[in-house]
Amino acid sequence: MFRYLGKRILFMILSIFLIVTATFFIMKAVPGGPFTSEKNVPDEIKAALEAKYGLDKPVFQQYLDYLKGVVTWDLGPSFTEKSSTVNQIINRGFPVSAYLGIEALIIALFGGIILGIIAALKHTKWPDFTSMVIATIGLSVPSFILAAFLQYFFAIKLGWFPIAKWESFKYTVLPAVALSATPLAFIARLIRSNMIEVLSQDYIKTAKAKGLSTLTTTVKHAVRNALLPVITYLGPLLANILTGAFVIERIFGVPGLGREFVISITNRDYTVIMGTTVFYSIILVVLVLLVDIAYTLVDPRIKLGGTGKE
Amino acid sequence: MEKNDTLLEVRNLQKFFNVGGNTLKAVNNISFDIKRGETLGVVGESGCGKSTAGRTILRLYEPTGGEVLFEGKNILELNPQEMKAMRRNMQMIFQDPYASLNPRMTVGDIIGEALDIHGLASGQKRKERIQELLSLVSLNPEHINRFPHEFSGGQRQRIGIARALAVEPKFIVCDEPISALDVSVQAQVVNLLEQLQEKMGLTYMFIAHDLSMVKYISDRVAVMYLGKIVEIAKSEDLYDKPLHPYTQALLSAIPIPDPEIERKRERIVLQGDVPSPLNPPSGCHFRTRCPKAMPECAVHEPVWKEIEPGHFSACHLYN
Amino acid sequence: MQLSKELFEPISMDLKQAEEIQRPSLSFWADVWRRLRGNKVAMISLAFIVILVLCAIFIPMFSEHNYYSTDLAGKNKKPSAEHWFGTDDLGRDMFIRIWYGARISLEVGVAAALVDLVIGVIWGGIAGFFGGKVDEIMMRIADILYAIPYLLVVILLMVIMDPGVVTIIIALSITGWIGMARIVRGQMMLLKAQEYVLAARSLGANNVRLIFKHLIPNALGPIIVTLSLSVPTAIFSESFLSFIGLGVSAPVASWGTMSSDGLSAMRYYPWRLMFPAVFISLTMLAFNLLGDGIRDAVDPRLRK
Amino acid sequence: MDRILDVKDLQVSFHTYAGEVKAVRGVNFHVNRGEAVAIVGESGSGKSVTAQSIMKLIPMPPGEFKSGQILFNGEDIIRKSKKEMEAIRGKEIGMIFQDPMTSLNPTLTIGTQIMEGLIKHQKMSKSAARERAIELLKMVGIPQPERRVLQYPHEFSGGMRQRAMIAIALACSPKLLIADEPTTALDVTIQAQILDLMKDLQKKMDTSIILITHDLGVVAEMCDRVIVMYAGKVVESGTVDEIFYNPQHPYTKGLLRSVPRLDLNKDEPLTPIFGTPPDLLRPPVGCGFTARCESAMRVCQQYDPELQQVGESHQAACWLHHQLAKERVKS
Amino acid sequence: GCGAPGQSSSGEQSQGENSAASDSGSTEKKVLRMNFASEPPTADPGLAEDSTSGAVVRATFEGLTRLKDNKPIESAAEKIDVSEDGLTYTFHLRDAKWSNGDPVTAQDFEFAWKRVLDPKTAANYSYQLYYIKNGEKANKGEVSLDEVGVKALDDKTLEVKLENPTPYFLELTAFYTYFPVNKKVVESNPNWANEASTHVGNGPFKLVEWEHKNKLAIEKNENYWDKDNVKLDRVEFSMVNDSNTELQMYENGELDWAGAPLNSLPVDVVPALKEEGKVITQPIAGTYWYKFNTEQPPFNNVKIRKAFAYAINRQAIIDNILQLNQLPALGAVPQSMSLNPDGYFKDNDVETAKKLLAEGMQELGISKLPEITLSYNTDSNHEKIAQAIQDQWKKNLGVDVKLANTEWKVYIEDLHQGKFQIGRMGWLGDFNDPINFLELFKDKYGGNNDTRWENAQFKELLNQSALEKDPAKRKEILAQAEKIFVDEMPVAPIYFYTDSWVKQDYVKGVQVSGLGDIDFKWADIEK
Ligand SMILES: Nc1ncnc2c1ncn2[C@@H]1O[C@H](COP(=O)(O)OP(=O)(O)OP(=O)(O)O)[C@@H](O)[C@H]1O
Ligand SMILES: Nc1ncnc2c1ncn2[C@@H]1O[C@H](COP(=O)(O)OP(=O)(O)OP(=O)(O)O)[C@@H](O)[C@H]1O
Ligand SMILES: [Mg+2]
Ligand SMILES: [Mg+2]
Repeated sequence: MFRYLGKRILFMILSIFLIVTATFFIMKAVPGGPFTSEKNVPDEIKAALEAKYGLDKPVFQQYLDYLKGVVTWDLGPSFTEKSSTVNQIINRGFPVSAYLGIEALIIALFGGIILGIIAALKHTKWPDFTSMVIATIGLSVPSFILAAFLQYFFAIKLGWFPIAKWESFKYTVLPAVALSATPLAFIARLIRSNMIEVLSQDYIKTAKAKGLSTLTTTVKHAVRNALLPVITYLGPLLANILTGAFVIERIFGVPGLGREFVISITNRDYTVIMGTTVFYSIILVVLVLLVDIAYTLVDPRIKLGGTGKE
Repeated sequence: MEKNDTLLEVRNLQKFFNVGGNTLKAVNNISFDIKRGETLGVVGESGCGKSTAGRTILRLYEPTGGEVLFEGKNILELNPQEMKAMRRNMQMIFQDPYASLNPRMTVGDIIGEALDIHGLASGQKRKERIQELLSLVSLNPEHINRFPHEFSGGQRQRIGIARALAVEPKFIVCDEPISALDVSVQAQVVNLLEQLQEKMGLTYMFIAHDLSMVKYISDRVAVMYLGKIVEIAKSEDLYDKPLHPYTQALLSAIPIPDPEIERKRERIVLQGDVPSPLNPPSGCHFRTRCPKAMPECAVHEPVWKEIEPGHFSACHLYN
Repeated sequence: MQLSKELFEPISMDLKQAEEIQRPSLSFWADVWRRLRGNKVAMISLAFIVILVLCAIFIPMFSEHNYYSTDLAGKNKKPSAEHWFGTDDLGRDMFIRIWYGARISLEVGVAAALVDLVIGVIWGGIAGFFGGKVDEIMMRIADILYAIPYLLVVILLMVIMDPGVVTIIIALSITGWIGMARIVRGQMMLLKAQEYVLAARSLGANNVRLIFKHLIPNALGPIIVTLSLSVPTAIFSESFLSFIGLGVSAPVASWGTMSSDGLSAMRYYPWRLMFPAVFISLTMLAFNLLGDGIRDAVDPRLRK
Repeated sequence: MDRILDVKDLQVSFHTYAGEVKAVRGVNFHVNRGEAVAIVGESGSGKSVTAQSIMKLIPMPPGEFKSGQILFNGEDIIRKSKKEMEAIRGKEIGMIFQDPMTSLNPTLTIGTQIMEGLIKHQKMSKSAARERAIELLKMVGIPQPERRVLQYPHEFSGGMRQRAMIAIALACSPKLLIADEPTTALDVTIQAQILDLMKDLQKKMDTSIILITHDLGVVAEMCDRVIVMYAGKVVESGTVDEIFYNPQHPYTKGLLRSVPRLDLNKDEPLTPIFGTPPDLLRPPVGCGFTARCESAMRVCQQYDPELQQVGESHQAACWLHHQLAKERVKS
Repeated sequence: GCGAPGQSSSGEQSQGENSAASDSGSTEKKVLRMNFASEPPTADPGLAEDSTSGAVVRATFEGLTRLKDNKPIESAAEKIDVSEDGLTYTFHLRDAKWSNGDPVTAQDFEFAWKRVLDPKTAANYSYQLYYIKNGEKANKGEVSLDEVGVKALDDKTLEVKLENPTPYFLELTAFYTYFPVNKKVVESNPNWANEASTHVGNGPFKLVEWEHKNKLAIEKNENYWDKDNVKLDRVEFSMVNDSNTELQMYENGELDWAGAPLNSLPVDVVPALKEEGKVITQPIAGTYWYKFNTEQPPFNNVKIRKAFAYAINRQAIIDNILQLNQLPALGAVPQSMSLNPDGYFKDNDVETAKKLLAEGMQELGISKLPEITLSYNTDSNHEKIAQAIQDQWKKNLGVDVKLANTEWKVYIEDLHQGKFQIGRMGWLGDFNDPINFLELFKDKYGGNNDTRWENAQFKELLNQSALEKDPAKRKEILAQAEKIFVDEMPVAPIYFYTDSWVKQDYVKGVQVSGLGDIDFKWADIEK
């Protein structure tokens, strides 16, 4: 168990290292730098700026410096936002994204599970069809269109929620709903197919043969087992959803990390690009590990490392 | 038929698997010979390593140790080219008539694949040969373009046999070829195998856990338990006078389709389950379930020896 | 019941007849097609897709309008007999632009799916087939690729390559195949332990033969399902790339570009958003539902 | 004798994409109190469908009861409501399935799975149910039951799981136990243990058993009476002795001849039944066995024979028992 | 977690109660609600280089002068003396205080300017101070900072020496790079400008709340010398990037202002807004143009360049695409500082264009134009204009032009490296003088030229203008230069920018300068 964890963590570190390395060099290969701007500044100023941020050093040296920064978790200053360091940007943006993400995740899980179960229990009947159409629409409508519609109907027409900004709970509802649409649809479909599969398993027959009611059978025996595969899906989903969704954050003016990530790339804000990438990959690998651990807690059949599971 | 010259010799064959960092000794030091034209039955409980042994002998698994001599040549030392040629000599028939035929290939392609791989026939000749093989296993040659799922279990098993026969092998490992079939059709396959053996002088290693069928078809029978062979004997000898307590228990456990006999029968019901092969008991692996276990059994591994002529066993009772 | 004596004459047993297969011969795919045909939703989706493709091919050929001619005075016109879907902000006919957009979106969708298919299947196939270290390394590479900021890679790509559909397709293929690779890998792991693979091996089949004759054909079901879902994913991603400004170059417009253009006009010229958005959504819906249908049709558990 | 179960003209169909599969086409049999009845027959002959019909566990759709009655203690199960069925399942009738690996829920402890029925039917408290679960595990011969109730199915071996399944099925002391191939997936030595256990429990608890199996050896060991099914119909039924020593239907005869006996000589070939059973999507007009039958007659192709008394408790459905056939054989 | 909205870490903000009060008692408090499209990158005037930071800095600092109705008026300076040769300015400061109570001194100005010029500061906009003697040299590290021509003669007197007589210097002193910073504060805390709590300014407002990425608020500065003229109590800025969302918030009454200069109005809604008579439009000093790569055929030929420029129907584009009363650009210098209000050529002069094209092609000795690509950076407006012009060129000249869009930074690099044929660019004036526009094209390899066009006469005229003290004569010289420029047509001007916005009727007095700078000093809410 500990050996397994140790190995996993070693792998995680290696992965993060490779991600950081690849990102760093791709970033350097992309034309335009943080100080490229419409109004071309004189070369001397540019040189001074580069010297200030250490960009005059050889690329490899910069890379080493950066790695050092990552290890000490000092990700450097932002190039475009002179008032912030990358650490501050992450510290500010992540809680917002995470708050929104968790809210969206809750909506997605509840909605998805309920839709999926209804669909599976009424397999091939109209409730199945209806839930799947709802779910598929969730997958079919691009999120920016969905967001615009939500704003239009719930904020402008009905006035139930504010259009944008990030102040109190009611400001979070629309973006969370918009953000949850895709995972909700995905979870609903996943649950449906798992449920259908689980419902055809022998142990469901066993449960029925014991005289358990349909409700008990569904809740206690079927849903539980149908949920297991959803957990595997949760790792990357959580990582994506927690680190923010650019389009949604932009449309709803949410000061989250997703916006940061995209804007930093268009600004070539090197330190922010690297910082957010490192942060994202850490979240990703850690969550994937946590999900694996959670899986072993929920599914008694699986032991950590016992089967050499990847 | 000459049954005295040895076709296949297995010496100290080992196959270990690595399971999550632990070593699983699926086949642990087994040795035996098979003579030309003979059928060696292999019985034992699920997981005791029968299939692994068969597959390792055919070098479908790379063995961990030991040697397999086919007509005196150690096949474990062959290079890929030689091995490919060697495969024409030795074939396998599988347990599951559903899983062993590629569902996306026609019967013709399944059987013809052997011809293609070894370049044995092509074009019209290929088709004729396939149809000949189909007839040989009493299938309708017109079914050459059908898909496996259109056949019943027994028919599929015959397709599997035709595939094995396509390369004209001398030796066939039959890995539980009838376990998955209905009783009523098992006899079809067994009869077919017998006929083919007669006609073509085939040598079989016949793996099964149905002891009555093994007895019926085999000349000699090997009994395996947890990766080891515990007893080998001529099949009548083994059934008449089993030496190893495990063999005795196994034989007594077979339900006999005769109510009279069943009513009178005394049986040895073994206690407990087969231990995990990952962590087998010390000494004699069987001692944990053995009704005749002695203190010594926990300490030493019993030695393999010929207790009666042609009747080998590994048990401390015969020391 | 009156039974005559003659009825009780023995008849000779014809072994061949007993062995005869009564059902008509159906290959796996014919069988799948038959089941799919029984699925109304999937068939409607398929019909929709076919009609869409035909329209995308033929309508632009025979239309009096074209997708690039601007008519600034006639901009933002409501749908009418002249312009069925109205006009856009440069006075171009939306109807014809939708069908040109369909070409782009479908091209992107199908081509990206095909590239995904090739890379994903080969990558996943090799990883799954060989397993062990090879698998470990290949899947780690996929994971890492997944975590590298996509946008950065896309920008780099746009620099290296000329803008256009091809670039978008390549951009989409950078990470799009990972899902496919995972699926194929899983399938390979499952299938390579199948006895028919072992059987082929015992006949002396080499790895190439095993992979391409035995494993991949048997993984085709899940592959096709994944494929039918990666078409909408590609269309979707293309619209995202367009939204953040990396789409095809004007005046060609994909549905994604058109709907993000129309977004700000939603309240005043709703048709400019509605048509492309509805087409994107319906197409995605159709591919998704078709994918579901195929999934049901190839699922062996439902086959019996 | 007192009949606990009486199945009359049961017909069950499945509606599939390819058409209607007539899985059970008019099955008649009964089970007496305290008796062990075997149902044997080829794969696909409708054994499991019959068994699951008794529990009303056939999924509907695609399944459908076409006609017939299943009288359990004189009451027709087919007419029972969902609620009434829930009260019967597990309490009056217990069931064991073939594959012990898949018929236990992998995410619940063995204890919980045994307790569920007890809590539902006997209105036991949780702790009482746990006590009883431990007792049951002990009864089916699982060592250290206190520890085992807390374990999950994957921590059990196949034989132990099947024992646990038996414990679940017998938890509420049902009057009838349906065992659908309870030992097929097990090794011979484990099979012997389980059969021993079942015989033992049957005596102790005085349950009636319906044992479904392929294995004629198991039948000979366990059962009082045998019902032979073929292509969705009962073709012969009788006591074990009648069936084994005096089979009346060609199918039964073939079945018995195709299994090797330990005393059989290697030189005598086995006698298989050739051919395959009919496709139940297109059930044959006459007797389903005609195409594979050595003594087939013209009538067999046109009319389906009905079950007919051929001995005291012995019935067979074969035209050979028709007066005219007998006359022909004589002459 | 702390990400929960509403739980902003406002503990450090002393004005927390104030803002709460302003929500409830809005009858007394005058609060203006604005939106920034994005987080202001900085609140430090020396480092500011964009309009968002500019808005914050202009509200929280006070330069020597401040623009009112586009004229510089004395602000921190009470009196300004200019020497005869126009090279020495002496500023007499009025008694004023920083928001923390410190007096504003001439040393603060000297410190601030030298800080900007210090290469170690690496201020992007340091070139704004190159008009000061030795400013450029000091910034490039060629001379020491002590030699820069700015000096505090005493606490209240600042003497500035210039390189050249610069007629627009007073205007420059209203620009934020020339703003003072509190020397003590800056020296004691290098991060002083990052948070509201440590930010110190001398402007009409002080920074009271800065929840990064989410909102920023300024409140009236009680220490401001002219506080009686400051009517607003508070300005709140949200940070919603999406201009559609912004407008919707405005329409929902959540904002008092939407559109320029802090963001833009979504074009599609403009007609409707205009119909309601709500849109306010004001020209600003900026030109939108297409640059030709004059080193590559066919645009190495003047006639072909002209042909392309003449064949554009600017008015149609303005009326139908831009829709915000922009002016067709028929010269390089925007209207607000125009040298020739009538322009140098005719809009949509198709006939001439055709003729010129034919002639040009003949001169080049070609019968068919090579493939031509029009590049622009990815943006829906640029794209629309490009498509319209593409179609116009096709219809008017029969030329097929390919469009290519690229991501912004890549685009700039390409343009600066001459990897283009026709490329879109815009120039927004830094200060209100034509030289700012003409200077761009002075040197072939000048940082912002891109066209690789150079003209000796043009260059000479610009040099002359720098030495010319008489404004009228200088204007004359510059007009000559512009004429040469337009004759040579290295760029095809398209239109002059305007700023357009909508605001609630009760918002009064917000100044938007000719450069598009927003100033809240005189703003008021009259409900
Ligand atoms: N590829 C493999 N990797 C790891 N372990 C394996 C592998 N193949 C077989 N084993 C293990 O080796 C042991 C012997 O397996 P094998 O299949 O040879 O048994 P068997 O006697 O054929 O059983 P059965 O009667 O069930 O077919 C088992 O414990 C099995 O789990
Ligand atoms: N859910 C179902 N849908 C469609 N057909 C079914 C279904 N369940 C059973 N059948 C069909 O009913 C027939 C009888 O099946 P049943 O399971 O009763 O056979 P069996 O005698 O138990 O066979 P086995 O020995 O293989 O278990 C078969 O042809 C089978 O295909
Ligand atoms: Mg095996
Ligand atoms: Mg069954």
